[in-house]
Amino acid sequence: MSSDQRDAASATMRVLDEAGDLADGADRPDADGLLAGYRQLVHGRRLNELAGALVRQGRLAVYPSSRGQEACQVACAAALSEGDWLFPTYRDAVAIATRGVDPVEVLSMLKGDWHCGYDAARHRVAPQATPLATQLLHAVGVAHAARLKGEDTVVMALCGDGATSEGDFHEACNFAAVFAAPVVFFVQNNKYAISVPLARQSVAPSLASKAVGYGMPGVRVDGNDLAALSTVLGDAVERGRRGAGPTLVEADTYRVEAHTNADDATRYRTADEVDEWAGRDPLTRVSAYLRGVGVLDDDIEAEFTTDADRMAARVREGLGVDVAPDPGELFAHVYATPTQQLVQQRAALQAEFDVEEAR
Amino acid sequence: MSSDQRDAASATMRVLDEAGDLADGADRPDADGLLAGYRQLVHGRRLNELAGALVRQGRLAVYPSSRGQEACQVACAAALSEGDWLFPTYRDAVAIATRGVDPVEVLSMLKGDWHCGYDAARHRVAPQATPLATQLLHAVGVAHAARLKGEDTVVMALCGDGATSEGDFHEACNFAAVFAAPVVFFVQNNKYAISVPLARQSVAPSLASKAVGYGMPGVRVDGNDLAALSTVLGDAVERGRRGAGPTLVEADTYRVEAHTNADDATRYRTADEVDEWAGRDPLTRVSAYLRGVGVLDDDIEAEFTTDADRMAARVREGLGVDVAPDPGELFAHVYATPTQQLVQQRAALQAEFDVEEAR
Amino acid sequence: MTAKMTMAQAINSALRDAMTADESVVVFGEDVGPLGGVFRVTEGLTHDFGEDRCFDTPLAESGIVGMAAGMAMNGMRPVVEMQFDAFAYPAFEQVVSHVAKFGNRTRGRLRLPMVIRIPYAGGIGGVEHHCDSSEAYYAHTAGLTVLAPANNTDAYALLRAAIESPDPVVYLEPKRHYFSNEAVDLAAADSTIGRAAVVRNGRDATLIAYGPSVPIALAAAEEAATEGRDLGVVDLRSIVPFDDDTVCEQVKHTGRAVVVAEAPGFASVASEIAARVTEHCFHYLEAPVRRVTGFDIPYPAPKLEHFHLPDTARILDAVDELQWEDAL
Amino acid sequence: MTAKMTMAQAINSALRDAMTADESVVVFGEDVGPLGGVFRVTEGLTHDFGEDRCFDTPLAESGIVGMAAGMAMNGMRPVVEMQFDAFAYPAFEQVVSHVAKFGNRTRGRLRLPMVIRIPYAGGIGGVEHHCDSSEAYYAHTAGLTVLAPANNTDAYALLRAAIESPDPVVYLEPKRHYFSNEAVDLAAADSTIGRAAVVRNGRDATLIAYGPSVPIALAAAEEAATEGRDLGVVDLRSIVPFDDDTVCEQVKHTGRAVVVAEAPGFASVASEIAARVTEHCFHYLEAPVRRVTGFDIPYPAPKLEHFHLPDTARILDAVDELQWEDAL
Ligand SMILES: Cc1ncc(C[n+]2csc(CCOP(=O)(O)OP(=O)(O)O)c2C)c(N)n1
Ligand SMILES: Cc1ncc(C[n+]2csc(CCOP(=O)(O)OP(=O)(O)O)c2C)c(N)n1
Ligand SMILES: [Mg+2]
Ligand SMILES: [Mg+2]
Repeated sequence: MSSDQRDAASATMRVLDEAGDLADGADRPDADGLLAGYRQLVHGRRLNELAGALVRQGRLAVYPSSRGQEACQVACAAALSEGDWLFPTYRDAVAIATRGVDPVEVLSMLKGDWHCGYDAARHRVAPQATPLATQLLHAVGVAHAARLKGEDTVVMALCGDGATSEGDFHEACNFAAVFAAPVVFFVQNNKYAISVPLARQSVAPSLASKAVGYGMPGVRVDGNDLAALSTVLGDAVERGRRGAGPTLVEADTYRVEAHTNADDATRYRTADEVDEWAGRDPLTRVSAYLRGVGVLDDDIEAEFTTDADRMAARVREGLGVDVAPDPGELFAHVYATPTQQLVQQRAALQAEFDVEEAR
Repeated sequence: MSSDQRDAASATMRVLDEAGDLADGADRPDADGLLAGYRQLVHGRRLNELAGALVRQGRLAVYPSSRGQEACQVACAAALSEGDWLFPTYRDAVAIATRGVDPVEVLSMLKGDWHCGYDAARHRVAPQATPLATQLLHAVGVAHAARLKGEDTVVMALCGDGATSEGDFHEACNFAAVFAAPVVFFVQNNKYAISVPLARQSVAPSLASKAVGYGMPGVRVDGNDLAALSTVLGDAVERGRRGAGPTLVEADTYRVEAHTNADDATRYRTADEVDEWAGRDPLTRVSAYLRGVGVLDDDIEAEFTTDADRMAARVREGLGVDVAPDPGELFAHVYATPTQQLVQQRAALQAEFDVEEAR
Repeated sequence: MTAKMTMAQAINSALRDAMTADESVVVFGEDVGPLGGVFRVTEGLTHDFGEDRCFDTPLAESGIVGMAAGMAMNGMRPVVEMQFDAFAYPAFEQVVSHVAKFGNRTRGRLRLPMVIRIPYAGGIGGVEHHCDSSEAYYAHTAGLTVLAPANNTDAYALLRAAIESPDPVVYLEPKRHYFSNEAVDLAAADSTIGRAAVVRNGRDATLIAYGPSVPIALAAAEEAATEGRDLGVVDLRSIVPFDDDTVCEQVKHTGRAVVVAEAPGFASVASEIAARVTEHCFHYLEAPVRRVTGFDIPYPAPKLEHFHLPDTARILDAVDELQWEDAL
Repeated sequence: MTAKMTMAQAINSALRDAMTADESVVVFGEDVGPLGGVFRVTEGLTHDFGEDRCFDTPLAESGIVGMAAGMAMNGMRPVVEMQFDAFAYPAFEQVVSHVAKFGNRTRGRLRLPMVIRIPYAGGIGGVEHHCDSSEAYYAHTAGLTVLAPANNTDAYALLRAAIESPDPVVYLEPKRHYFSNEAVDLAAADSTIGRAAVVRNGRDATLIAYGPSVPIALAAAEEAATEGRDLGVVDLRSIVPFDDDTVCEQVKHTGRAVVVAEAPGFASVASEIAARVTEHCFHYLEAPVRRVTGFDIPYPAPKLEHFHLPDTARILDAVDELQWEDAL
């Protein structure tokens, strides 16, 4: 690896600037593709807003919002083909929905119904990982297995800036590099791990620069620039697909809301800082560009909004249906066939109900 | 960090070449210092040979030899002041002895007497770590505590090429960098982790290049060149001492013997490869240079050898003394004060002896 | 001087008082600095004691515990927070292979006086990985002291004792009680490590519990009383070392015992209690010691957790099964 | 077709036969490739099946187990080796939070058919970290199957069953028996997961053991016979799931039981056995179930391990204490 390549890991790749103008030296993005992406951004934003509202109304217990990060969410899902895999975290509901999983199923976890509400195998979307960085290793395993089987699957593995400090991040990057596994490690550097700012996480020139130590390419990209993200992630996926191994992509973005609704972000950051980033909204940038090139107008914008509202209404309704939890499920999935002990425990629990009913 | 600094992490720093001539552009090493180092090399080599012999004679259970790595062993210990700390692995007996710990105490662990035979606190030498990379975090803790207490302690933390793959290596480097802790991470890249060659461990341009991702300097040095090692490690220690934070140093060296006596290295590497490295012996290089500049002659060489023989005789004798193990020790150190349960268990064990004696 | 405070505040007070009393006490972990911890247990410590005494680390639990071990080697008394029980697992290697064994390894020359605080167990409707009862892993590991307070006074006193202990302590904070208000007399609080408390005397049977299960055991005893059965309750407080004397005295007295604990029962602390009580009190027992524990399943999703957790009904059912007919 | 082989060879045969029978079986870990593992258990596999089927990884246990989990998600059946028991701890997070829970998390849609092989327990004079008995950590973790063979036939058959299982299995190989030669009939070997074996019938008391403790229990029974006491021995083979039926049938028959295990006793599998046997057989028991286990200490240095490990004398002492006077 040349020092040029290594410096690339600290410069930030950009296609559109904050005003929606083409950045210096950037190629014009494909407007139709970008319009499709914009539609997904509108949907993603709507989903974030809806989930926030549902939390306030007590219909969801908690929601870690990706507001401000929607460009990352949309781009990483859109970069994948059907046979590829996505490994999301708790913050990546929008990416999962963009991949085509029903948001009702995605959010049902936060209703408290079960640990994962969608069919991870069918969608090739792993359950949203809570223990940080641990899922990156599974991503490597899925990718390596695909290679052994001769499939051209690529795996998109997501994590945050905080998660890069975990040992599993290191082991995953290293395994992927050594086995040339087709994984894209996509770090959404949103500047905070709950309350802990990036400076407490790393003093490296960039998170992408960590790629150097694994012998893989590292790229830093403007995380609020859908066009840049699409290019960078598209290239990385293509690289994996052709057998050239993993890539580490760092998106420079910002968590506009608190960690979750339960968090109080005013304790550790200023309103000014938040405002500054809110001004770099990933949606306005794309819409400004698309309007500028004449591909987006008020009618289309209204259509996207109506679509998104319809999606929101459907999700709200879907989440409104409360199914009584089945206690038998506690024991049903622990092993493929419940052990004798679990059968007995299930019977004991059932007996409690029978007694209650008899009362 | 500039790309120059990063490239430094892949170039290999050298002062003396394999023939013992001054390397291109290198400064002349201090001959007296080098002579003192040579004496320690002779001792270190002797200790490796002795331990190997003791294993063959059944007096030690096992010995992981640092033959071929003696320059690393000597240089890392010699770089430290009295108040500094050394965190060695199972392979670093020679470094520990160089630091001044009685080799009898060091090797007693391998006799099976106890897990650590020397007074770790008094010598400021941690017990030899077996679980790979785990001790690097302790090193960071010792260093950070020293900084908080206003002491100018530096900590030398050793590990092998294989250990750099562990999550704890990553966490330790990152913690040290973020807290600017005075730690020198000294990786003896001896090309193998038991049977696994470096290529299976990492595809990075060098192990020192991992420093980039932590935001600390990384230096690669010829690990069979005592003069180069002394300079590089001396600089790194000085950097830590003045509060400038940690450094990652990779020594390019080779494990000339098998992993331990229990290992059969012919299963995974060729005799040619071993021979090639045996030809780069760290001792001959220094002696050639010192003879060339007229500081070393046969008399001094003979004196060193006699000294080393005397040390070996003393160690052999010291290890010959067998103290009957005291079963009470099983319970004595688990807690500062044994729990009621341990007191009972000790009594039960004692009762077994009493019964046996009564028989 | 009694004051009303929550358990989070009682623990905060213990940290403050320990930091004031001893300069070598330092607090660190994830979000424990300016934020004051996700449960606000370390609230204000950075502000009041400075960044060197209470600080955030990079996000890595093995790193936190390993660094703490090193700081303890060098004369400090670190108190680290694992953000939730299940997030302590990445540190397991450090805890088991080093923290627990260092004093023994060095024949007592390098003991590690450190405390690992773990917000612990369930009952808060948390998503997966936020409700594990992990005490068995630690209790089985020789060299660790394992404490689990059940009330605010003990939470204060046991943490002070833990910080003063020359040995490493795993300190399990029943997170569902963090915000329960209780009158506490900090000055009078003195829990000794290794000493159980008889929190209710009873003649008919003994409930043995610790941490979050103690209030449930007490409630069950309350309920049993209305049905004419007189149950005693022992609060272990200290899982390791274990207070055989107090527990066995009660069990011998009543001849019947039920162990209550949230963790899955298999190879658990509850198993240990049942086994050792039986060993020590066999001829006093009118019935086998019963265990009321969580099922042998991963902690369930929020809407199902009430099926899993021991409650008063389940405890009283177990009491009913203690072969009272034999007593007639 | 009986053949003499060591346990290492029996396990090697199981791996070979499984790899031959099922293309999706892959073997990886530290030094398992060209070297054939530090105990030579994977000897020749890379040579015979190729680099893709048996390979070395970078040195990182969490990485190994985590990657295996991912490969299992994608249709393979990984069998990974942890080099020694204590070196599995860095993978604990992966094992507990993912491997054990993935099938449950996904309501069975993504089960992880994988095997974690662990050379296990002591008796080999190994230095620290090479002799841990870590079964309690796994047995307490719901979702794992935990197996511990005691002889070469079971070592073969149980590993075959483990690899075929749809659930993740922790497979504990008693390393002190790796090189014990025994006649094995591989074709006839059929151990079912969850089934204990009565390896010796006895009238007076039942010894319950697993893994490396079974031969010791058998030796103790042998010795007792010369003194006129008839001891039965049950070999659990499968710690989870636990075979209550077989164990309890024996204990009810003899009315007395001793559990033998190398691990420290506190909150251990031995505790579980004692507790559950007592629960199920209380009225048949003439004496409390005794546990003969390792002490509650870190595994000792080589010269001291014989003090720590259960031996026949200690087992027979425990048998002597089973209140035979009551039987008179
Ligand atoms: C192993 C582990 N430790 C701690 C936590 C608790 N926790 C949940 S989210 C979080 C912060 C993560 O920050 P980052 O990786 O930057 O992702 P973000 O939330 O910003 O998307 C923490 C500490 C966890 N989930 N897993
Ligand atoms: C956590 C852990 N995993 C596995 C081992 C077993 N083991 C001992 S030494 C070794 C190889 C280490 O290689 P390296 O770090 O290069 O050091 P070297 O032995 O070459 O000095 C292995 C795998 C261990 N000691 N600790
Ligand atoms: Mg973040
Ligand atoms: Mg090496």
